[in-house]
Amino acid sequence: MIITVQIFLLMMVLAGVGIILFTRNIVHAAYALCLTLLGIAGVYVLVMSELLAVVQIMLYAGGVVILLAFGVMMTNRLRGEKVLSGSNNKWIGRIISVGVFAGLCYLISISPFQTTSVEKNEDQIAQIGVSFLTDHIVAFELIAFVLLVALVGAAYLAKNAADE
Amino acid sequence: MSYLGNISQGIQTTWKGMMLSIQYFFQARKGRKKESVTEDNYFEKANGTFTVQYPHEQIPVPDHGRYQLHNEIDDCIVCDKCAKVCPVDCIDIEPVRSPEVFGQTSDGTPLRIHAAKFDIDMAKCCFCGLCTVVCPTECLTMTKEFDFSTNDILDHNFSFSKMTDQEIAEKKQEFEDYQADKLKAKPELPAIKKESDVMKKPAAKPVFKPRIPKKK
Amino acid sequence: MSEQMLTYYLYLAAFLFASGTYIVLTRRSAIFVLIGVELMLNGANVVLASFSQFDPAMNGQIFAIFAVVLTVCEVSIALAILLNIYRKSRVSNLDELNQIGNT
Amino acid sequence: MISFAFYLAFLLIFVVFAVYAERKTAAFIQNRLGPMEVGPKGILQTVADLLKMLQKEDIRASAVDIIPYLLAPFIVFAAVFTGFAVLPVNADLSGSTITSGVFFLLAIVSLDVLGILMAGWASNNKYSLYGAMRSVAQIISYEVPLGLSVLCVIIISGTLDLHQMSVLQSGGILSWYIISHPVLIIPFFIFFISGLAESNRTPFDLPESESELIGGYHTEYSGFRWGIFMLSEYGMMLLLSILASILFFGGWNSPMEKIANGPIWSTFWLLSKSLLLIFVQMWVRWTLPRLRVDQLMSLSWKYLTPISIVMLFVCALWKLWLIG
Repeated sequence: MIITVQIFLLMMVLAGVGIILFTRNIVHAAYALCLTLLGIAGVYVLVMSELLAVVQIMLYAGGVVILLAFGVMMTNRLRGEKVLSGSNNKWIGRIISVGVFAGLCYLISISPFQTTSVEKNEDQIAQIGVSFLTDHIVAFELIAFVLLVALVGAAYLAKNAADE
Repeated sequence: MSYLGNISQGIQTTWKGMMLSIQYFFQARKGRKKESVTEDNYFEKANGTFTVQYPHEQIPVPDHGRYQLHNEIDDCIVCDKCAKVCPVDCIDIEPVRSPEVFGQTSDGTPLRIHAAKFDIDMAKCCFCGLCTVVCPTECLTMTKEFDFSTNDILDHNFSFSKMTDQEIAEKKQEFEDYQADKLKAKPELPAIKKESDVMKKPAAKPVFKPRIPKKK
Repeated sequence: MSEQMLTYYLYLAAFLFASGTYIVLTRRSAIFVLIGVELMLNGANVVLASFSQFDPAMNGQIFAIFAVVLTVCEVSIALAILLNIYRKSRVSNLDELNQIGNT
Repeated sequence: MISFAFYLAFLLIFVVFAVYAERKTAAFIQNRLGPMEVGPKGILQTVADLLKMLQKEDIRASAVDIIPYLLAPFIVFAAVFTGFAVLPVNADLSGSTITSGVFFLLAIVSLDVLGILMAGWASNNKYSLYGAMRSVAQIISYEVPLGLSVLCVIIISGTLDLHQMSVLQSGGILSWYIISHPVLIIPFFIFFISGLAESNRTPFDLPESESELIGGYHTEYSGFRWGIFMLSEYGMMLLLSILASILFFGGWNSPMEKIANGPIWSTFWLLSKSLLLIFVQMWVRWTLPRLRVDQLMSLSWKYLTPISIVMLFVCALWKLWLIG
């Protein structure tokens, strides 16, 4: 049962990444990114990070939709312009990325990971909530502040753009 | 307007609108009565559903409604007045004269002309009712019948003549024979001078050329 | 969960990271570059989450949640800046952005 | 799995009769009779429409972006229908048992805007694209007050699981949250208004406003694919109504404490509560006129969001001092 789910999620992620790698169409790439992110959310569920999976769906779906909307706006589909975009430095990029992948795989394969079995935590969300407000309170408050600043900043930047 | 004032106004107006529409929703239990336009309260029935399920039920039509034309062909003296007055020429009459009076209409007018063809094309009719006004025997009337839609536009041409082709030919022949008899009986009248000889040549055209002032 | 399974997830994370690198390095459009950055961050998050399952305090998952929230902030700000640039100079490809000022 | 099958069958039957109910409600509010011809009192009119729709040709304009165009209706429907996975049906059928129930629901339902944007963009039609862009702006804006008003209930109940939330409200009408915790009345109205906006219903139907955008994002769709969009819209209505009745009106609990409590009765109570809310949605639709775009945004950001933040604070205080 679980192997089916794993293969399905792997196919989702690979298909998404494959489309992003090979398409020239920005909007298609954004849809493929969404597919990839949903697949990764499934992976999070498989590694017992349910809350992270839901956060991933909620925030990234919203984020990707905004990305799409901006992509459409910036490429001016309404005026009939193309939404295609090219690439350059292809060979250097290929060499570097394949090198990165090979290096990471090598490191993973030689690393001696020790896994311990932890019993499944039933009330994971409550525990995360408690640790947000105890162990990670500084990070939590900082994130809240950064979110506020980002909101105000994005609104301000977009307002300036609209005045133009 | 203040912020809280906006909110309270929004709530109040929404509430008012919602209450108004739910009243109509419950009033829909009552249906409209099938009353004629002549009833006194005809225009005061905004409450309850207003729909008339037309083919199944109808509002009564007043007796003097101006809808489909009907010709009572037995009373028609084929005077052609209706065809002449019709503004859209929707009446097509082909008369066949008869040698003698062959009947009487219901109001006592003698019948002298057969109607070989009395077609009213309701597709052209503009429902003005002038033909019914001029009809001397009041045989041409407008009826209450308003639903005469058809699949073929030619079906809108109503034919009122009852005569068959054979009868028409017979009557025509009869009248021609009568004319021939008449001609034989009377000596031929002297021919009238032809009109073209009488007519003068038209006067010369006025020679006038409007002058166009030159532009400076 | 065995070590074998864990390494599979890590390979997946490595693949995501490498593809993100390729997209960031080669694509000309700014939006594509943002997509690549997202892929790289997701690779990192997969690593964090897959290690977090062996941690009773779930620090990895909490860190990944913070990372996701920060990424969304980053994307929104980046897109607002890109929109500003595009409105000003009609350029959405990064290699054409070679001027400072209003031209 | 059983709740999934139940909701799929129920959704399909519901849509057939909801369209009929919508038309009849509209007709009665407007002093008309509505559909009367097919079947007794026109009750089979939707069935006839459905049959007509299934036989229609699947028209694809030549300039569409074909793969997103074909996929979009199914993405919208999948996003909406996945939300049903976590809804409980009655005390024994609890739906999918994930601990982050209502959070998951809100997250997955917000994906339907992706399908709408896909449809609007792929149609290659400026009306569709305008509709889709409006839809994105609207749904993202109204998710904020929606989420905050749900958060008020979560603070009071202390759980994200919808089944658990229903269990907590058992015991007669007095223990329903909206009555036992009157502080939730304002969050309920905020939830309802935002829910209307989320499901693109009048007065927030700018994405598909017929009179301006000739149908918005589904202008270019016909036949079965268009039907899927309609199905998703009604599915969204049903989803939000069931969610509202679980969050605020006790879910599958009977109004009387001891009477009518069996599994069938529970299902009946849940569905009748949500169908009543759906009637209110239809009633609103045929009463209020459509908002302007700027009014839509100011309603969300200037009114609903601040009020829901204040209510969140009030609910937290209520929880601290009165419940403890």
